[in-house]
Amino acid sequence: MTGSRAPNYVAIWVWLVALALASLAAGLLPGGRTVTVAVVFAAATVKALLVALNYMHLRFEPRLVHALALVPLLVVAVLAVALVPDLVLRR
Amino acid sequence: MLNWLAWLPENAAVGGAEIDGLLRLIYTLTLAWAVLTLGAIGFCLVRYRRRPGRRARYVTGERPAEVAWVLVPVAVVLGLDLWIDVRGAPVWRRAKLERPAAEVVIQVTGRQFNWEVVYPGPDGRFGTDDDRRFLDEIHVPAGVPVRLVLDSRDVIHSLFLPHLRVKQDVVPGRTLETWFQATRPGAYELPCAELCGLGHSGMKGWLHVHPPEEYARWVREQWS
Amino acid sequence: MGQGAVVVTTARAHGPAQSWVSRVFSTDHKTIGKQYLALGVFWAVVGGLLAGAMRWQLAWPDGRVPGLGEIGPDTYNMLVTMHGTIMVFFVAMPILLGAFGNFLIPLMIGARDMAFPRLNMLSVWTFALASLVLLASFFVPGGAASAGWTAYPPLSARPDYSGVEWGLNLWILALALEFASFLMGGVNYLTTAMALRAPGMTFFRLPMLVWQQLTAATLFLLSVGPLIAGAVMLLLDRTLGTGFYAPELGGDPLLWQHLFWFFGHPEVYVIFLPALGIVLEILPVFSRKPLFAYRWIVWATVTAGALSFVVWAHHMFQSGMDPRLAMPFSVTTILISVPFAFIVFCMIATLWGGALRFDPPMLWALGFLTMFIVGGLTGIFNGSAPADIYLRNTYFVVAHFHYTLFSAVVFGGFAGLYFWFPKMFGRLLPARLGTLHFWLTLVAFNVTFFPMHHLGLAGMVRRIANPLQYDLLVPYQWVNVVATLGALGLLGAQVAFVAAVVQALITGRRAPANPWEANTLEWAAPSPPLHLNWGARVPIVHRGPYEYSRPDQPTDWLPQHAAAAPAGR
Amino acid sequence: MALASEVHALAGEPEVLPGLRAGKVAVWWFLASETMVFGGLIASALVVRLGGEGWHEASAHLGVTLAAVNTLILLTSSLTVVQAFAAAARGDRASTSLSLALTVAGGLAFLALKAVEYTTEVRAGYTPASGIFWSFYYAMTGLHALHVAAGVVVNAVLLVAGRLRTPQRVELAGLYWHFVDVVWIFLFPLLYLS
Repeated sequence: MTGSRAPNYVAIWVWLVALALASLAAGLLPGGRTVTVAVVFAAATVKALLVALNYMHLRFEPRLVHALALVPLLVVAVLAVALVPDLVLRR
Repeated sequence: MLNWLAWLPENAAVGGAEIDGLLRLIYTLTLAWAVLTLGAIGFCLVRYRRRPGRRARYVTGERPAEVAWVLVPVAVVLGLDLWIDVRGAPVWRRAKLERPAAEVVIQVTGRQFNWEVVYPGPDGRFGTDDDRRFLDEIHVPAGVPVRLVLDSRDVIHSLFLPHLRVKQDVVPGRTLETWFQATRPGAYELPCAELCGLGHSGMKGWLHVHPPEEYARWVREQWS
Repeated sequence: MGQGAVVVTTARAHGPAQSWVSRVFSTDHKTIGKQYLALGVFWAVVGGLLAGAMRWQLAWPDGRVPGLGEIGPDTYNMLVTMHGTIMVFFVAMPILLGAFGNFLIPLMIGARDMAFPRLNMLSVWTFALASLVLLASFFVPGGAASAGWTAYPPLSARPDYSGVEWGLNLWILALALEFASFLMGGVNYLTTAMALRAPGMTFFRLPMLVWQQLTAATLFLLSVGPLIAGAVMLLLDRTLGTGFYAPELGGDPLLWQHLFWFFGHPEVYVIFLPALGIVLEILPVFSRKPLFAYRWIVWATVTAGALSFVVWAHHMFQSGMDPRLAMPFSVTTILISVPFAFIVFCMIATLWGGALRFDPPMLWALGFLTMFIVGGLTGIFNGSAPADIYLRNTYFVVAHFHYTLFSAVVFGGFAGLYFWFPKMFGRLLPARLGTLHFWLTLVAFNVTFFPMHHLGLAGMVRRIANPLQYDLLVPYQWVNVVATLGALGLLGAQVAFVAAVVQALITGRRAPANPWEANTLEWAAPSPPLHLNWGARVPIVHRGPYEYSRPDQPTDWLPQHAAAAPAGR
Repeated sequence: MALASEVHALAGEPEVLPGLRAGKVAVWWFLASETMVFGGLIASALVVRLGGEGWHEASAHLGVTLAAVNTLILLTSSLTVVQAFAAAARGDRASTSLSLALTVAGGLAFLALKAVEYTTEVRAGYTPASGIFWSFYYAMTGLHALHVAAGVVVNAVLLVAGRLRTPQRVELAGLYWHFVDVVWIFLFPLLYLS
């Protein structure tokens, strides 16, 4: 591991479990489904970032690895947006 | 051999002239570019053949002055291409985005290997008992916009009217539309333009364009 | 940068005295390249014969196709589907990416082998397995796939619609294996080109072919995923009755078209760029002149690669897609023609002021250049949405993609074969036979495909087995006959190539290390290169690959590894 | 000139950049292609869901508890696999084996719960052909389960690998395992919680 200050894995784990439980409880929040969906996917994104940056050591990797991790997500986003007119709006 | 546009079936629709004009514009530009580039290559092949004692020029093309020789024609290519799109946008809008008010509306449904044609009948509504059904034949009056409501029962087919420059895929689960306004009476072939299985080859119908009075007589006959 | 004396563990390294096992199951990138070449050539013969049968049927619809007898429309659909699938996935990819990429990248960057030799071997054997599965799909009950190489659902999503059950299931499996194989190859190209370059081989001293292969591998990596997802969904629709593409179950047939063409368009660049790389390597050697604007071409290639992800819907203008999407995709399609126009003009600028020699590799490279210009220009017709209203799914489109893809695979591929045959097999190909092969192929190619523009404009629709069923095509049946004669001539012309290879391997003169006096590193190795390429020490690189006709040099070439000259860039 | 020795000692794995081993680039390249596959599948599911209806109602028939337990299992096995790597980096073979064993156990538990879940759903009459939600549910969780199974095999091989088990290989197996966890992090809310 290049970085000497390895992340505290157990602390990260605690956060992950907390966020998972929070997502489960999101259903009880007032404000109906849109709030629940927002909270649930926000929690998922944070969990994914925690795993990627700390457990997958992305924080310590050079830009090439960041590109290999990030570019596919952008390309998928392009595809998803372009699918909207036909699949979602269904003219 | 080189006059490509002469091979197009004679246009018989109002929108067709615009599409032919666009094809002619693109044809002229691309032919010019072909002559220029192939000519330049031909010139180089003759002029710069290897001759003993004469060395090639050491030109790397890294200096801006050298690259300009290439960037200028590229800019021209970009400009002409964008011009084609500028000329093409209204043609596309009229053909695919605008829906002219048409008093003749016909339902055409593709199925494995025929075109089912349904006329609404005098009450103007589909699904009523005065509808009339035909197979592989559409009758329309000349000089009047006609709207086709397109659907498919099984796989993707594609309604293609070469003489009227009309093509629109029909997709099961999606009600799509297209329109045309025929100018010349006659019988025009209607091939299916999307691979739809065993019977794709030979899956075709006929569009019969009648002069208005002859169409009126046909309507009376069908619904008398 | 790569360490000078890095040597690579090869599980079963083979030297002079080697059993056939270690030769077949070799992890040597040169052997793997030749294995890809052999598989690609096998499939080229099969694909070519299928095309011959199609053309025979189109010219004489009521006649008997030699070898197949009377063929019905279902058989014809199978021929169309398998011809397209084989030529794109089992001829173009293995030869242009697998053979040339594997053989040349390590040699051109001064490495001893790929970064992952075992993974490289796994990739060629996965491709061999894919070939077996595709071959098997011809002999299963119901015959091979017949829903087009694009396999649009619902036709492909329900066995009863196309009448083919196991043939199409195996077709999907074969493609999945082929994708896996080229993903494994792609990672090898990238890591090798970054990690194992010889000392002094900076990125901007890499030969252009390496840049093109890397871009192609990256395009493939980023574009194939969604189609794999689509293929999983299609296989589930066909076998478990799921409803991804079945409107009555809530699915949507257009979803497949988007996923397919999102992959499909980058895919045609994955095929085209390696061929372009070959020709960009050959033009400077036979013009004895530097490649014009090397760095600009690198950036143009990368730009075209990026743009290739936002043009796919020009395949779907009339497919029922939202018509408001058509104009943006028309514009992006126009934009992507700009970097390729730039590269074409740079190729012409390379010829200008050169000292041109017309050996077979140069002839094929010029064939590629001229035929691609025609193909690229007809692309402008199809890129304009309103023009596509008429041209979609007509033979005009068939003519277009043969002038682009066929010119890439055949003219680019033969240019590479004639150029590197001495290096690969240690023998010189006879120049006269090579030249004859070129002119026969060029003429037959144009006789076959140029008239298809006219057939398309006349309204001939794609994938029909019998043009005489259409009254508007009956007067043009003679054009179909001409195209068929051209196609038969095209098949016949390849006999000249077989003769050239046989003569070279049996009686041909042994090839020197550098028969063409070229600068790139692979010509510094013996022909054919020894195992691990470079003997004791890896070459040291002092300059770029295209230092031809430098005024301050006695000879008109200056190899990258030659030390004597004043330090170039 | 024939080379003297046939097998050449590997003078260290080639490095793509200073400190960046080619093996790690290869795994990230593989994860990029997997991101495209799952990305394509999830993007398709999202747009079809937004364009259709009945998705939320159909998802109500899923058992959230089992899936929630599975989420915790995968999160925990992400922890154990990164601890395995830390132990391997320290050269502590014993705790590396222990952590790897826990990871394999976590993977197997996930698959077991998934099998239970599938059987209850199928017995309740919900098969892949029961509608568009179920088609995507079985496709996405099925493909994910296959990847979990593959990960279990990889981790198990490393567990028993002996001297083949280097810190680098443990890290690379961990990268793949974390990716499988991240995919589930998004599948769980998409299918069960919204």
